[in-house]
Amino acid sequence: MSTTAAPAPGASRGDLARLERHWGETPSVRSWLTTVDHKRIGRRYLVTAGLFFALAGLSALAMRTQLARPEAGMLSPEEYNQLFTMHGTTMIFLFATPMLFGFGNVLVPLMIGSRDMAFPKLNALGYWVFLFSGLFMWASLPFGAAPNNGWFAYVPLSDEQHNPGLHMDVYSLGLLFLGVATTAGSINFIVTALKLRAPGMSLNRVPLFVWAIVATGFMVIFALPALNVDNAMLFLDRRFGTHFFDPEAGGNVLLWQHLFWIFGHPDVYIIVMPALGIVSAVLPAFTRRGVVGYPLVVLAIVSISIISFGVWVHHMFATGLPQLSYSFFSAASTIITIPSGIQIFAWLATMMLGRLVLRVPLLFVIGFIVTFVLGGLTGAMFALTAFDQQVTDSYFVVAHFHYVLIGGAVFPMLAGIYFWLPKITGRMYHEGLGRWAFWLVFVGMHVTFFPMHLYGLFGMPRRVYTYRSEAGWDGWNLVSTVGSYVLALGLLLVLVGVVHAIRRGRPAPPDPWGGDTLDWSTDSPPKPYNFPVLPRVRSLHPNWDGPSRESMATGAEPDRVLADGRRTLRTSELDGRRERAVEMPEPSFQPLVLALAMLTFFTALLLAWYPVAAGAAATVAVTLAVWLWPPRRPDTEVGVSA
Amino acid sequence: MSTHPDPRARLAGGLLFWYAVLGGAIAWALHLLTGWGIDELACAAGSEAVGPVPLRTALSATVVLPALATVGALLAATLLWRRTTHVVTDGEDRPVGRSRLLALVGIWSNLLFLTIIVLGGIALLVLPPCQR
Amino acid sequence: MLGGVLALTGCAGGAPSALDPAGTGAGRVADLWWVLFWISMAVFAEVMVLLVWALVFRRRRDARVRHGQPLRFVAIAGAGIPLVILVTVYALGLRDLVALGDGPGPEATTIEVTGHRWWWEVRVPGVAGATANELHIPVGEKVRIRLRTADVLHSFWVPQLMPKTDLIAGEVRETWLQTDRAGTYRGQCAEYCGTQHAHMAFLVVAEPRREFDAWLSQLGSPAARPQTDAQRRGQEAFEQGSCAGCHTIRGTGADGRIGPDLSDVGSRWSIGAGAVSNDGGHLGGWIANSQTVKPGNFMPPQPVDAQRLPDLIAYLQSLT
Amino acid sequence: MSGSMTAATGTEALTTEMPVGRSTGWWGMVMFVATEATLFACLLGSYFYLRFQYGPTWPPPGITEPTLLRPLVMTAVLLPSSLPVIWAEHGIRRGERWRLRAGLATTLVLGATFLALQASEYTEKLREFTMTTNAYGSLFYVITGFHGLHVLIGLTMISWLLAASLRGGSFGSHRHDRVRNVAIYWHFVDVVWAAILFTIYLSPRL
Amino acid sequence: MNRGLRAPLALLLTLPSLLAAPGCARTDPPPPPQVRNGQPARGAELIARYGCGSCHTIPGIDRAEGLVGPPLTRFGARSYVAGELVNNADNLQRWITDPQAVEPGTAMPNLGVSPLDAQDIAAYLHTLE
Repeated sequence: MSTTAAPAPGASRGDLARLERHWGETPSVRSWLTTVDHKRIGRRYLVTAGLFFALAGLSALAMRTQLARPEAGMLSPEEYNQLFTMHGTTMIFLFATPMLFGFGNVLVPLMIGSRDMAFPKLNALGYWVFLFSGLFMWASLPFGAAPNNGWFAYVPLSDEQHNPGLHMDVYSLGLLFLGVATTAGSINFIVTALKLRAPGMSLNRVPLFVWAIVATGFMVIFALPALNVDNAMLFLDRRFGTHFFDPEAGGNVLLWQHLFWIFGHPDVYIIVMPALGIVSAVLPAFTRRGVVGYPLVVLAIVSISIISFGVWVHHMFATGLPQLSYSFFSAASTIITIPSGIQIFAWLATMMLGRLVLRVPLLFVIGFIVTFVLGGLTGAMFALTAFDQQVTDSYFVVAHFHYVLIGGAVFPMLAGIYFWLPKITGRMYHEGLGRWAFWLVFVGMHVTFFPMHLYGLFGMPRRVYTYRSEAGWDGWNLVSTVGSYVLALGLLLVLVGVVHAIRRGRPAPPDPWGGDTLDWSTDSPPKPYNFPVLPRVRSLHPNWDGPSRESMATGAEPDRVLADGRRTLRTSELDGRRERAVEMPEPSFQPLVLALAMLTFFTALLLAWYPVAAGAAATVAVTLAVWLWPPRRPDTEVGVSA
Repeated sequence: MSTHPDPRARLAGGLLFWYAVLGGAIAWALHLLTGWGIDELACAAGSEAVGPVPLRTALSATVVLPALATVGALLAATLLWRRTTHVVTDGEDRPVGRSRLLALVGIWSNLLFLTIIVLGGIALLVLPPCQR
Repeated sequence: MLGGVLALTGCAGGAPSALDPAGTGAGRVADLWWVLFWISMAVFAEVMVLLVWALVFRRRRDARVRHGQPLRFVAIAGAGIPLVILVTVYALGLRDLVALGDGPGPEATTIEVTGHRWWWEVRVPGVAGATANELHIPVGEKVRIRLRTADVLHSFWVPQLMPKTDLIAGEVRETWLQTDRAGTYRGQCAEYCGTQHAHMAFLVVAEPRREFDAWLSQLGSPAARPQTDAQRRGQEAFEQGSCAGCHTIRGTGADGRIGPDLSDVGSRWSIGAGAVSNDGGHLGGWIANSQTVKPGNFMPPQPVDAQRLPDLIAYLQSLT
Repeated sequence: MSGSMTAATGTEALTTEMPVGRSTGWWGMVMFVATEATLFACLLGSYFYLRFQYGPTWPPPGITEPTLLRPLVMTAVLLPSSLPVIWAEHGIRRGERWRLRAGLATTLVLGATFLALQASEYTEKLREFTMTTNAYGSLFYVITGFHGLHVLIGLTMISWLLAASLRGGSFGSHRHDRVRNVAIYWHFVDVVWAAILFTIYLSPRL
Repeated sequence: MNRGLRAPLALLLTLPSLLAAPGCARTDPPPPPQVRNGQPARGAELIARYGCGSCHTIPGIDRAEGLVGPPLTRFGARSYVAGELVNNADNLQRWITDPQAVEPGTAMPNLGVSPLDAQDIAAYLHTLE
């Protein structure tokens, strides 16, 4: 285990004081509401997404309890239907993506050697919007008006005629609202990674996690509009009587499914991709070597993010479209397995050629490999139309996507939590607690979801609030329910571990694991300005590379300190050549005000207070105008020339 | 090797570079959208033809043309790979490494996309276009 | 994993298991499944061996960092071998897709199934009557099933006979069933369709052609006449009460088209599309207030005279 | 010819990044436009999906084919409105603030004219069919209306820019990021109109 | 670290058998009792089988939430059956077997419950204190 300390800052005492003055934030309510610091925002993302995870998890426990026995009466069908819809919607939209955006927010600037994201105020806006849209959706549950149509909300069941009430209005408006946050966050990640990399970090030196986040950003940019168009049409159909999905007036119900899955399948990778990036980030520290086959892993990330746009119809294999058109998608769905296979074997090779240090993050990575491979294998089966038609919409598919999403996203997230806890909080976690948590989560997960493959094959459809004993599914369901409690207990232990670390943990050194990326080259937790001296990167593993580390130490070129003002360096997109220093914005109330105005807008739309909605829209416009109003300055571009 | 290509050549080189990296992806996207769109919509309209062209011929075109474009991109990527094989990276100023990385990505991804298009073509051989 | 295999092969405990296929379509898919299953197990075993090997032989406390990019292993194990497997599997899948598309000829028996929230209406072209949640097919023949929906999306799934086909609003879909094994096969709606999606099951009864023809002729003929006084009173109550507004009983004054045709209700396997078994107690409770039996269904509670309830039960049970 | 071929396929040309110094704001706007363009692509894709599933007569019976005169006039107003923006942007790069103001004002007038024409078209069309008549009506009004909303947003941006430019010290020959970004957005709004013109007004005649 | 692994590994190895167990576990109902004291457990099963729950709300029976007849909550503490018979085992059994005979015109149908079954059902209902 490496115990290297952060390099001695190459900045003078005076520089440090000036950096502290420009970037430092004193704890206060005002600072809490106005901060634009990517680390604070990232932490909030993590905590808030964790809360939504708990809510969605408790919904799942309630459902599993109901299904423990046949014909149980604990939940009414209406309650069950709202719970499974909120479970899915929350896990996908309010937990998985925001959680990974939280990791991205904390880590991307640290890993690329920057002082913040490209658009820090937009970043703050993204968080507030995410928080408010999540509250917007969950606030409907106490009123019995929560979405109740499954997370993919197929029409015509979700239209006004078949589903009166506010349920699906909450869904469509909530997701449109949340879309603002996801889009803003994605653009921010892309631009940050393209323009704010430390000098010398050409594309072949970009950490895999950053590649993954950028690929995710691009997927969001091109996938989310389909969902937004879909939801806008649904809302118009429901509220204003348009006929996009009404077959009796020239509409088509399959249009919803096409648009939904054009978003929906890339979304699976939007969730899994950054999580795989976490795996690639965790492995080098615990195998004492870089990920084997870096170019191939990059290839996998790039090609998955592209191919994922061409597999959506495999969610519609049972809708009775021409078999030939299925086959085009079947081919893509089959081949998308290959880049995933490349990544798996790259990690395996890394472990086989490295020296394993079996700490909790690596345990979770191992759990991830076992689980994700199983999920991937069943996933490849779904690419075959004939087989898909047999098991889709059964518990087999429920088993499959929980293996993919828990295996492919939750395990890496947990690995990431243990891995970066010292960096984020400055405290070490308790190893024993972590091990217990791992084994409970791992065992609980498999006991819960493995049997679902079986009773899915045995004919149990998904989304049923109860079942008859005569169908012969009872025993398996009971096993699943027992497993779900074990899983919940394990996750509770993770929470206990985090709280324990924050309260009682040993102070963490800057680099407790001997990591290879720049985030381990600075303090734990990092100073508000991240790096006293911005690094000059000379290899793929800057923290393992003498010259890169020395570039942050004494004798550094003074133009990488940039202590007069909130400034960081801008570089070229491909080669990472230095271009100029850029000014970063100060903390501001504008993001919060803008998000509140949007919340008002969407709430007013939901409740049909249209004049209020118009007022809120005007407030949005005015806030934006003020936000972007050019400061009066002498006629020079902000910052200095490189 | 000329050390300072003129701007036109650099532009052409840049375009060739991106064709090598992304050509297969774009060709496949076109293949998928046209192939799927023509098949689903023509069959939904109950017709086995697109205008004067028989459906199967139209669909063959959506397979063959993108496949050829992908082969082209594959060749371009191979060229890029070869052009970056023996260049010594002098560390600071000429990070050929990232071009080489993208060349490798190009070769592999073009191969993947070619495979997908060819598999779609095989389906076209065995399935009647409108069979459900 | 071994336990899982054992569980898969043997005892699904009377479940309508896709791995206990009785039909041509499901049989194909079950065969495909076993191929996929063994391939998956082999791949999984390979990954596990490599993982365990690394865990056993590579756990050393040794902080020295290693470099180097051996691409060949990753390329062969991660891309080359999977490519061969996947192309094979894709070809197999294509073969079975062709087989599933090889439906019945134009002269084959056709049965029309319409999905409703939350029951299945079954009709046969050219036959006057209708029944619900139960369809018969002749053994050994390919039978065309024509699928429509009256409201939202549903999915027609008989795991032991044939993979799913969705019922799409505004469209007609077709699938087919074929089995060589006489018997009853449970099916269930597989596309979420609202409150009572859980209780939307049906039965497929495969029987020899002669019995199938008998079923057809019964489907076309009037319902059984009441025999006892109680049954006669029941029929009267049915026709004069609100029942007739929604339900049909062939050969009587009841000709409502909203709910299922009840001409053969006494012989059905369940009430409420698999919600409860079909016997006097459940029937009585269903008539008087079905909302507690299958909450959210579209039949309102019926204010039937207390004396008439036993009569209605007797009458409906006599309709076989 | 062969010389330039060799040059273009040489290592140097293939591997040199042309440093153009794009700002973070430029990338942000381009990404935003990319996601907006996808939005329109989905809308127009939906149009064709519904149109080809509908059957041989399109627009549906009872609705006449859209006339071309007014949309072509609208096109003639909107597409050239990008030129003053380009001219204004080039002007401010040279520090000529008057060109920025004049160019933006011209575009503002052209854009407002476009919206006025669209409003007059709506008053006419609404007598024939509305958003709730059938799916065609829904598509027509939602797609053109959504584009009209974008024009309105673009005009708001341009007015905002114009207002800012009336004050000294907002923009200059070395400070024009915001001008460039608004210009990108406006060009996008124009280009999308061309796609809409083709989809809504020209494609039913094909 | 080895020690840390052992227990979970054991857990992992027992996992498959845990998973394999429930598939085959389908028990048949016990043979009808010969003893002539009502058997509440069997009674509960019979209540579900005869569909009593479609009309009555009965604690302890799945999906017995009927609102057609009176709720049978705390039935064991009630005084009368059908408003006319004293609530004891024999009367309850009589009522369940043939309600129309006890009170002609009642909405409760004769479900053909055998006296033996009725005895067990009554036994269950009397456990509801």
